[in-house]
Parts: sequence; structure tokens; C-alpha cells
Amino acid sequence: MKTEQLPDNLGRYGRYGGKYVPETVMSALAELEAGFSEAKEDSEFLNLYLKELSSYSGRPTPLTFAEGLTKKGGGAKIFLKREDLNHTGAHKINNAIGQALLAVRMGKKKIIAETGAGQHGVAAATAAARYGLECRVFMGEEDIRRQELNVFRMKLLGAEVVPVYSGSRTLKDATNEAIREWVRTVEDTFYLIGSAVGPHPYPQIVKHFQKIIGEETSSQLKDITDQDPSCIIACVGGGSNAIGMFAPFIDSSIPLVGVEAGGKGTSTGFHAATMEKGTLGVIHGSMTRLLQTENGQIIEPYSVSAGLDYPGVGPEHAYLYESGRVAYESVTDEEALDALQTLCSEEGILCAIESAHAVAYALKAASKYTENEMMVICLSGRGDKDVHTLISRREGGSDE
Amino acid sequence: MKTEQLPDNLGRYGRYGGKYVPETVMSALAELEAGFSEAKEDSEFLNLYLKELSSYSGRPTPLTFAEGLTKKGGGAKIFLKREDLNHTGAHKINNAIGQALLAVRMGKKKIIAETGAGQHGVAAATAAARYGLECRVFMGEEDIRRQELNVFRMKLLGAEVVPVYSGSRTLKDATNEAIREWVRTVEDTFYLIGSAVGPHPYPQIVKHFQKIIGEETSSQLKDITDQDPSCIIACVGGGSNAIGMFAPFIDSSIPLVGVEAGGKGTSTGFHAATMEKGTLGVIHGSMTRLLQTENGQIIEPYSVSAGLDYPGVGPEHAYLYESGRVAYESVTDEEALDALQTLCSEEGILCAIESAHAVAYALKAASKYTENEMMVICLSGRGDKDVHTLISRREGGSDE
Amino acid sequence: MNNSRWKRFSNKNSFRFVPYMMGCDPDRETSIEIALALQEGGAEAIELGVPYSDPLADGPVIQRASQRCLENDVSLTDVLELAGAMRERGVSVPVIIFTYYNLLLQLGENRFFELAEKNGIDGVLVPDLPFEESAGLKKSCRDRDMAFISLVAPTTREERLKEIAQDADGFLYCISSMGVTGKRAAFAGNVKSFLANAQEQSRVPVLVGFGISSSSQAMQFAGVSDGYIVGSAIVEKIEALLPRFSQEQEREGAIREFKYFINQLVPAQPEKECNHAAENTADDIKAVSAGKTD
Amino acid sequence: MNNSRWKRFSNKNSFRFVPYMMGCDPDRETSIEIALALQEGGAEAIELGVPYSDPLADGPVIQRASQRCLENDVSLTDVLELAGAMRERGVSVPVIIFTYYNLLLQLGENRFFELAEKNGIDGVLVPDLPFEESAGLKKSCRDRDMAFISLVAPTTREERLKEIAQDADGFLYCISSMGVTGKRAAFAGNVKSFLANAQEQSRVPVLVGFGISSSSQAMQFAGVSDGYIVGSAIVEKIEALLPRFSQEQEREGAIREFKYFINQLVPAQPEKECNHAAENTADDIKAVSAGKTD
Ligand SMILES: Cc1ncc(COP(=O)(O)O)c(C=O)c1O
Ligand SMILES: Cc1ncc(COP(=O)(O)O)c(C=O)c1O
Repeated sequence: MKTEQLPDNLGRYGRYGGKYVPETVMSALAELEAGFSEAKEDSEFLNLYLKELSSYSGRPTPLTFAEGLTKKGGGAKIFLKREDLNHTGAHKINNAIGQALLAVRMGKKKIIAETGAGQHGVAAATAAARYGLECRVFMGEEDIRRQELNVFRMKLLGAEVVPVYSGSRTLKDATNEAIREWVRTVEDTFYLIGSAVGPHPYPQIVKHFQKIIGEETSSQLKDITDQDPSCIIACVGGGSNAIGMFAPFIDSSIPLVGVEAGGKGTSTGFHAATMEKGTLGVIHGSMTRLLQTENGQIIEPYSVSAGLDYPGVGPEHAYLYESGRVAYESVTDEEALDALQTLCSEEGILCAIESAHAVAYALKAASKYTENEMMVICLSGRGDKDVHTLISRREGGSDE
Repeated sequence: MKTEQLPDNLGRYGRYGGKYVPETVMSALAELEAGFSEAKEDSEFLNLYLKELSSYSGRPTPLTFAEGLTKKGGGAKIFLKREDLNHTGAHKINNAIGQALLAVRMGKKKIIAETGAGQHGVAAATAAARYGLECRVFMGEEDIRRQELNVFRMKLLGAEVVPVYSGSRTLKDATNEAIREWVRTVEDTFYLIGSAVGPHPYPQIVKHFQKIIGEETSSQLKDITDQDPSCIIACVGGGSNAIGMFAPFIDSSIPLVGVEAGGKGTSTGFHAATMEKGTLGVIHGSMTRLLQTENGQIIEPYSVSAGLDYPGVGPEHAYLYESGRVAYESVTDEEALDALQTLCSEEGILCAIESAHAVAYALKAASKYTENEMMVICLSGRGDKDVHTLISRREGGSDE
Repeated sequence: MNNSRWKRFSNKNSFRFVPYMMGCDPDRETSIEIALALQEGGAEAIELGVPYSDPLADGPVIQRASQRCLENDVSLTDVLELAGAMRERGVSVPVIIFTYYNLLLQLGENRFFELAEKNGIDGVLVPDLPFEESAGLKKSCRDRDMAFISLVAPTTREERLKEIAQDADGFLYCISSMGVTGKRAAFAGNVKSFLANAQEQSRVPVLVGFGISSSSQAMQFAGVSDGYIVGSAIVEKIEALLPRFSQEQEREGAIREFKYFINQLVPAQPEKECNHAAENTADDIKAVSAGKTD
Repeated sequence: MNNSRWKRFSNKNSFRFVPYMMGCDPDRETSIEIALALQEGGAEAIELGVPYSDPLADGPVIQRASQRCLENDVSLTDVLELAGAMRERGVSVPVIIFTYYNLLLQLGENRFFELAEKNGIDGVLVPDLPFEESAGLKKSCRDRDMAFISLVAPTTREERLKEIAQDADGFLYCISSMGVTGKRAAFAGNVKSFLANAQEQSRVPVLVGFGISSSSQAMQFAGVSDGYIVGSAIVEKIEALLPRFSQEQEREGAIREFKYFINQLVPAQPEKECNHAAENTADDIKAVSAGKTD
């Protein structure tokens, strides 16, 4: 089955996906499915979405040839798809704009969202401000403490930041709480999820609004050469930038690589390598691969990058992993931070630590290719948000 | 005389401009003049500059219709020229890329730059990293203390940050020190100045590399309507974003407004309103208007926004002020911060406090126009860098 | 369904009281005493919760109970075995395992049912397994004479409600209002018509749950449902009694207080109902020891 | 030029020593004593600096002196008046006001020259006013028999050097090396050929300055120039002596130490040069009091 035709009626990608949610949200999911199906076919909606991406968020983002990085890699020519140049600094806004416009189209006046480090929270609050929606962002109390700046930004954008005290008080729990809140307010509230995760149709919706990354890349590559790239690389947290980047290439034979957070090493307990170390399970309404104990309790993952620090992964990725279509690799904290430094001093681009995982993999793999070959990295976001982390790491501190 | 034909041979805009520098740098200025004249006529150089702006920095930046802001303004339709979406977050990179490429073309291997809050320092370090130049950034010791994050970023980009202990240890002194250093190293070093200030030919060079802002705006406006905008607004520190925005419009009759930092009010001693409160004088090698004592000692200006906190102004602005072609207005800290908040919650755009000055003026003036008229604001930069300031202000703290 | 405990449950005419308790909260022995107290207090069935790291459908009270149990590493297996121990000690009403799907998935369906049968489980409720995803599990339950408990909500659309209600086993769990578990002051605006509708469609008793914390609240629904479920109120009471449960000399008093609390939750019922439950204890224990339900 | 002090300066055959001092550093009275000590020590002319907030051409030592004076609100007017007081107290060598252009601009050219003439100023040096910008000021100087001191640097191109040198008044200031004022160990590689070239082109004595801090350093240039300027080394010495200048009982010793320091800076010169300078004192004072230079 061509991936194009996935998910099936039940929202499944092979055995992954589906809707593992309380009955209370099933009607909302049905409404969302209907709303999305309609919107998807509505050219006016599509044009509005595209117009906002270009006239508000600055798309298309460039495809930058990285000469210095290429030299360092010592092989393939390296290109960077510059999602860091989006308004608010990451690919997250593509999806936030898309879903917020969908919310408006569906007549909703309020949105809720979950956030970890605050990136998606800021993107959601931004879209809400732009389109006049009321916005509440659920955020783990622990994360609120660590991400003071983003909390302030969300408030400045007019959003309410709701502290989450349950569980480990981080992203996973913020997501639980957002879903719980959605259950409560389902009638007038749109849940704007931040990655290609969650119950059907969310993974499909997020992919739909992120596939612009890959589509632009594809046409930008064609402007440069007829030749296919030898490898397309993206980091994978929940998997939204990766699925967006991969989307138009999945049915080709171009090698695709998703890069997960190897943290302190996948043989330690401290990583977020869902593919390598995860097992089949249900999280946030979806059947996928996840990090869990033998008993099925979900494990809090670890990564220096807050955006990859997620115990699950979008169900379509689990499917692409199982089918072998996409290779999933992991990169440690150290490798990612080194790559960030290299990209910064070679190209003058300070990328997000998340994105640096993809760069690190590319630097390791580049020499396997000749200089006539091309690698494309999805540079999912900028690193301004990470400077504090980088400083405290350099000062020999730990992760906050 | 059409402004197009300015500056004259001596680098003068009327009585402003010129070269008030030690004899030691005169040969370097002559070399720079020659190098720039050549480069300006070299279409290969122009294409490289334009290619880097588009494929590296993400130009063209959009012209965003601000519906929410327009409603708040209650008059003219407000459009935002989104320089905040540039790589590194402000218009500064246009100039840094241009000058760095010029340095390369002139065979220089090293650049130096001055910086206040660090914005131009980061832009210069970025361009230096991208084009393989060695980079040293002069920064007041006081500013280094206040702008820890940007200092770290410059270092990450491979630049050396040189603390300046002279004078008030801020931007003005960093500029002095950069010029002093340039005198020392003039033979192999390119001084990459950060605003439309300094001795001739710098104001002309900076304008040349910033006029892309206005040129894009002009063609983007034409895509929307045949009608001329009723007002074009930009904030003025040294004046680079403003001169870049105004450039293609100066010889038209479209009203242009430069907005200076009124700080705590131009009747207090705490402001940076060079036009209203400054007098004829020489600063950083150029005859212009500046804030000084009766005796001619330069006064440290004040503004909540570090980028407008400059005692002088580019000489062409002084000329445009005197000739009456451009109106210069000032906006207080409070008004700017309120405008920042309004833009943020209405449009989901967190702009730099510098840019918020232009927004504040627009909000005040909008109701003088009808809804069939248009105002265009140059949104010179994003406000991520300012979140700390905003937080401490909100907490009732003072300016750092 | 041939399960005699469900037959008895379904043949009642009373307004059924079904309490929820978290298995092993605060510990195995206390849980058994709590279960016995519930039964004695009039419970017609018991929902036995399993602690989970990510209880999506639960409010703060049950989340805290989960957390407490997880600190003691309580697993699904532990709770299933607790059910067996409850049976041995005299719990004779239907016992429903209330577990999130991931726990069941990790244990494996086969192993789950093996343990469930061995420990006298009568029903399975998986709050995050909606109708679409539950056909397989429901069949496995039926094969073993267990009830797969289905839920419907005030937002469940007509067609779907009909489908779910008509295919329900044990009882139909009607969610009183939107949101997660937890006490509340008000219910969904359409709750009564929703319940009436469910009653019309359902082959099995219709119970209302989520947020009920007093007998007077429950009695509002007496005309349009066949019983009610109380969860958070009970778990919260247990939480309040924790310090006393943990002290030997206080335990008995705490259990007494708990029983008094349960009495308040249950509207006056004919005396014989309680006796009837007690009568069956001996048989049930036999059945459980034999590793199968009757 | 009819200015007799410049005539005397230019008619010398000695290797001229021209010191720089910051006016009113640390105060007016001490500055006068310093000026007299310099003259006594062999100064053929004195450069009198004016404190400025943004001294672009100066290194740290002179920057600090500027800052010190600014704390006392020393203005260009103050320094001009200081020059007059120096004259009254016996300074008879040419005195050159060394001021950044902005100070002069604010005071106004007219007022500046009025005060300059009244206070016996013989020359004006504006470090940030290159040849292109200085035609007007030079003319104003010439109209008043004052020298506008021009500078050339090792990087000044041939053509330009010629133009500047041939149009120079008083002396031609040749910058020894790139950079700002301040002591240095090494000079520009081409410094000697540069000086020789300047000597060839210049109508007036060619002096070398920037970074010279000892007589032996100065003597390197004896063959290719007509004198040397010492700035930062002197200002730094004054800075070191500040604590002693400020204590009544220490002042005299401090002045003595300063004189000793100056002696070290000056290569041995024929005795009579000094006497000659002293001889003229009376005339000079008269001239100054009359409000014009001779
Ligand atoms: C810059 C950036 N890249 C990547 C991610 C990971 O998310 P996803 O895998 O959904 O792209 C995040 C999440 O916050 C992010 O901020
Ligand atoms: C965002 C932004 N806008 C405006 C300015 C003011 O500079 P200019 O007047 O040269 O545009 C600065 C200077 O740092 C800046 O960072």
C-alpha cells in the first residue's frame, strides 16, 4: 500500500495509530475528522493557509548550500532546509497556523495546546493571537520553571499558561492534561496538538500542514539539479518536522533518515531513542512505539534537547520504521552539541539542539558519499532558545 | 539636488557627513571607497549578494497585512515589512552580509565590528563565519555584562569579543575602540560598521546594502495595489533600517517618518532623540546631529531599547531632517512597550523594542488616515532578545 | 453471558451502587478490607483500578492514587492477584478490572486473561479503548464469560450510542458529564435525556458515573438509570484515611469511619440485599480457587 | 608666517623635543608648573591637549587623562585660558592647542580664535580633521599667524603626502606607526623611509610622534627627522605622580621627579638653547597681555 493512502479508515498506519481515547472525545475526533476532510478539499482554505505561510510566516524558507559544513563532512554536498527562518523560529508554526485556521473554519473560538519547552506553546499562542482565538497552553510545572522566557512570551501573546502538576510535570503530562481539558471543553474548544502524534486524525492533520517543508524542498532541489539527493535527514521528536520533510519523498526511493535523541547513549537509561529502545504501546491516544517499563508504565525520556524529549513517536514513523522505508538513527547529546558548534562556526547558523541531531548524523554520514552527491538536512529550528542550555553545559553544569 | 546624487565627492550630504578621522585611516577609507565603487558596478558581486540574501538569509521578507493592528489603529491599513524574519532576527544581517562579501572581494581576511546590545555583533560574526573571515567584536564592558547571551552567541560563531573599558563602556565607546583598532590594523582588516553612520563612505555603503528593504517593499506594494502608501515609518537609531526602507521613496512625495527613542520623555535628560534635541557636531568620523553638552562633550543617551541608544545619527538622516524631506518623531519607552504588547497580542508578532517605536508612532497616527489609505512600518527586528528587558520592566524593575 | 455474578447483578431491581477503588491503595491488605467494607456497605459490583503513569481519563484524585501505588511498583498482575485475594476473603460481587490499555497490552492478552480467570475477574473496563478499537478484546472477554464494560458519553451521537448500548455486556457505563473523573457539582445539561435514551437502547443495566459524590446526587438519576458509580469520592476518602490506615492502633477506627462514609453514599436499600451477597460467599470462593468463574 | 616663536622653532638646528600634556591635568596650577618644567627640560614647543569624551586618536593613557579632566568639567575655554596663564608664568615656546574638532565646533570658530589669540596660542592641531576637511580652519589659522599642524602617516600615499607636507605650517607631524597614541616597542616597518620622504617634501621641520617614550627611541629618528613628540609617556608619568601632586608637602618633590623624568627623555643638548628660551620670557608675557602674539 502506498503511504499516500495511509492512514486507513480507523486512522491506522499498519498496526500503528488509531484512537485510544476516552469515549468522551470520540465525537470531537469525529467532528475534527469531518472538518479536516472538508477543509483539505477546500481550495479557498488551502489558499488562505498558503497565503498566511508566505505573507505572515515568511515561506518559502530557503534551501541553503552549506559550503563550510560540506567541507567538514568531507563528502556529499550538504543542503539545509531552513525552517529556522520561519516566524517564531521553527517548523512548528506551519502546523500551528494550519490548525488554527482549521479551528476558525470549524467555528471554534478557543484553542488549547500542550507544550514542553514552550516552542509549540509559543507557535500556538502566536497563531491564536493572529486569528483572534482564545488560547490556553498546558505546560508542566517543572517546564514552566525551566522555560521562564517562553512562558512570558506566551503571556505576552495573550495566552494563558496552565501549570500541570500531574505525573512528572513535563511534556508528557502536559499532553495528558491538554487531552483531559479537551474532554471537558470539547464543544467549543479546538485542541491544537504540536506534533505528528495523538489519536487519529491528528497525525494526518499535522503531516498535512507540515508537508510544505518537503514540497518546497523538492521544488527547490529541482531548481538546482535534476539529480535526486542521496539522503534526506530530519530529527524526530514527535516526528512532525520529519514527516513534513519526508512526505513527498516517501513513495520515491530516496534514502530517508530520522534522527532520534540518543541522550547519554542508548545503552544508558538516559535517552529518547523510541525506535531503537521503544516497544509497541499506546500513548496519548495512539498505538505506536514508546519507552516504557516491562509493566507498561511510560518512562520519562531524557535528551539535552527539550523538543526531542518525548517518550513516544508519531504512529506513521513507527510504521515507516517497521516497514524499513525510513532508517532511524540516534545521536548523543555530545554529538549534537558538537554539530551545533560546527554549524555555527562554519555557516553562521545557530540551530536548535533538536535540529543539531540531524546535522550531527549528516556530518557522520557525509563521507560515505561523493562530492557529486547531495544530502539535505531539515534544519527544523533556530537555537536562540537554547543559548541558556549551551551556556550551562559549557560551564560544566547539568541540563537546565 | 536629488538625494540619489548624494553624497558629494567629500562624502557630504549638505553640510553633514564627511570624514572626521585621524590621518591614519584616510588611506583605508580611500581603499574602501575604491573597493566599494568597483563592487557596486560589478554584477557578479551584486548577484552573489542577492543570492546570499535569498538562499541564506531568507529574503525577500514578507510584507504582512496587520488586520488586528489596523483595527486598533482605527484608520489606515497597516502593513509590516518583516525584517524580523531575517536570519539572526533583524535587518542588520543585510548589511553584515554585504560588507563581509565586500571585505572578501577586497582581499581582507579579518573583520572588526562594534556592537551595543550585540545585534550587529551577532550579525557580523554570522557573516564572518559564513564567509570564512576572522572576526573581532568590540563591546563595552557594561554591555557585555548586560548582554551575556549575545556575547555567548558571538563566541559560538567563532568571533572574539573584545571588552571595551573606555568612556562609558557602551556602544559609543565600543565604536571609538573599533575605529582605534582599525587604525592599528588597517592593512589587513575590514571594519564592518553596523549602522548608517561613520566616516564616508560608510553611510553610503550601509545604505547600499540596506536599500533592499525599501526596494522589496516597493515591489510588494505594487503587487497589492497601484496606490501609493500614505506614510512609511521606520525607527531610527543610527538609521540603517530607516535609510534602507526610505531609499527608493526619497525622491517620491510619499511621507516618510523616522521614529527616534524618546526614552523617559524628550524634556527629561533621558532620551535618544538626536533630531529634536541634538545639535550639529562630529561623532565617529562624521558631521551630523548629536546629543552633546554645550562644551561639545558627547552625552550618553538613554532608551529602553539598546539599538536606539546612540548619541548620533547617520548623516543622511541629518540632511533629510534639515531639508524637511523626512519627519522625525519620537516615542517614549512606555509608548513603545505598549505598542510591542499590542502588536504581540493582535498579530502574534513579538518585535524588537526598537521596531516597536515605529509601531507606536503608527498606532498614534493611523486614525489621521482613512481605511482606504495604507501605512507601512519597517519592522526592523524580532523581540526575542528583549524578553529579559520586558520581564524586568513588568516586574517593576529598571532597565537591565 | 453465563457468569452468575453478572446474572445476579442484572436481575436486581435496586438502584445499584458500584464503587471504584484503586487496587493496592494503600496496600494489598487494606484494599481487601476496603473491598469487604464496600460490599458490606451495599456495593453490587466493584471496579478495581490499576495504577498507571498516564491516566488520561482520570482527575487529580485518582491520579494521586495511581502515583502512590506506582511508588510501590504495583502492576496489573498485582491488582489481578489482589482480586483473587479479595475473593478468598469473601468478596462475592462482580469485580471489574479498570485498566488503561497499555498495561494490558504489555502484559499480553493471553497472560491477562489467564490471570483474570484465575483471580475471579468478571469484567474489564478500558477507559481509553473506545468502541472502534475494542472488538477484539470484547470477544476475548465473551469467550471467557467476562463482561467488557462499554462507555457512552453525553456527546456520543445517537447512532453510535445505539450501537454501543445494544452490544454492551455487564452494564452500560454512562458518563454523567464531560471531563475526567472527579467530584463535581453539576452534570451535563442533557444528562437525563441521555440516560433515558441509553436505558431505552441498552440490553443491560445502565449505570451513571463520573463525579457522583453523594447519595442525593445519585438519586437524581434514579428514574433514568439502574445504578451509579462512585469513584473519586471514595478514593479521596481513602486518601484522607491513609495516616490512620498505616497505624496499627488506628486501622480499625479508620475502617469503621470508611464504612460510615460508604453508608452515607448509599441510599437506604432493603435489608435482604446485603444478606444475599453474604450468602454466596462460600460458592464464590470455591469457584475462584478452581481458577474459573461460574 | 611671522609668528616669532615659530620662527625661532624653525630656525633651530637641534633635534627638537616637543612634549604633549593634557591641559588642567590634574589642575590648572600644576599644569602651569608642568609646562614650565617641560620648557626648562628642553621643550621646543608644547602640545596642550583638551579633554574630550570621545578621543578617537588616543590610547588608554590619554583617555584616562581626558576622563580625569572631564570629571572636573575642564572645557576648551579652560584650556585656552590655561595657556594664557602659562604664558604669564614664563612659558615662551610655541603652544599648540590639541583639540578634537567637535570641541572647537561647539565653541565656534570665532570665539575659539578670539580666545586663542588672547591666550598666546601659536598653533592648532585637530587629530580628527584630515587634510580634506581642514582648508577652512587652516586659513583661519594663517590669518592669525597661527600654525595649523598637519599630520601624515606611514600609510599616507605619496601624492597626498606631498600635498600635505608642502602645505604644512609650524611643523609636519609624522605618525611613527599605525594605531592610537601610546607607548610602543616597535614602529611601522617603513617609518624611516617615510620620514625621509616627508623631510624631502616639507617646508617646515618634520617631527615624529606616537609611541616614543625614551631618548634612545627618539634618537633612532635623528637622521630622518627634525624632532620628536612625546605624549603618553609624559601623561602617564603625571598620572603616576598624581597622589604626590595633591599633597602640599609632596608637590615640590613630585615636580623634581618630573623634571628628572623629562631630562631622561631629552638627549644631551647644547647648554645655550635652554638659556635662549629663558631670555625671551619677558617679551612673551608682554605680548600675551596685549592680547596678541608677536
Ligand atoms: C526546533 C525543533 N525541532 C524539532 C522538534 C521536534 O518535534 P518534531 O519531531 O515534532 O518535529 C521540536 C519540538 O519542539 C523543535 O522545537
Ligand atoms: C532590531 C533593530 N532595529 C533597529 C535598530 C537601530 O539601528 P538602525 O537605526 O541602524 O536601523 C537596531 C540596532 O541594533 C536593531 O537591532
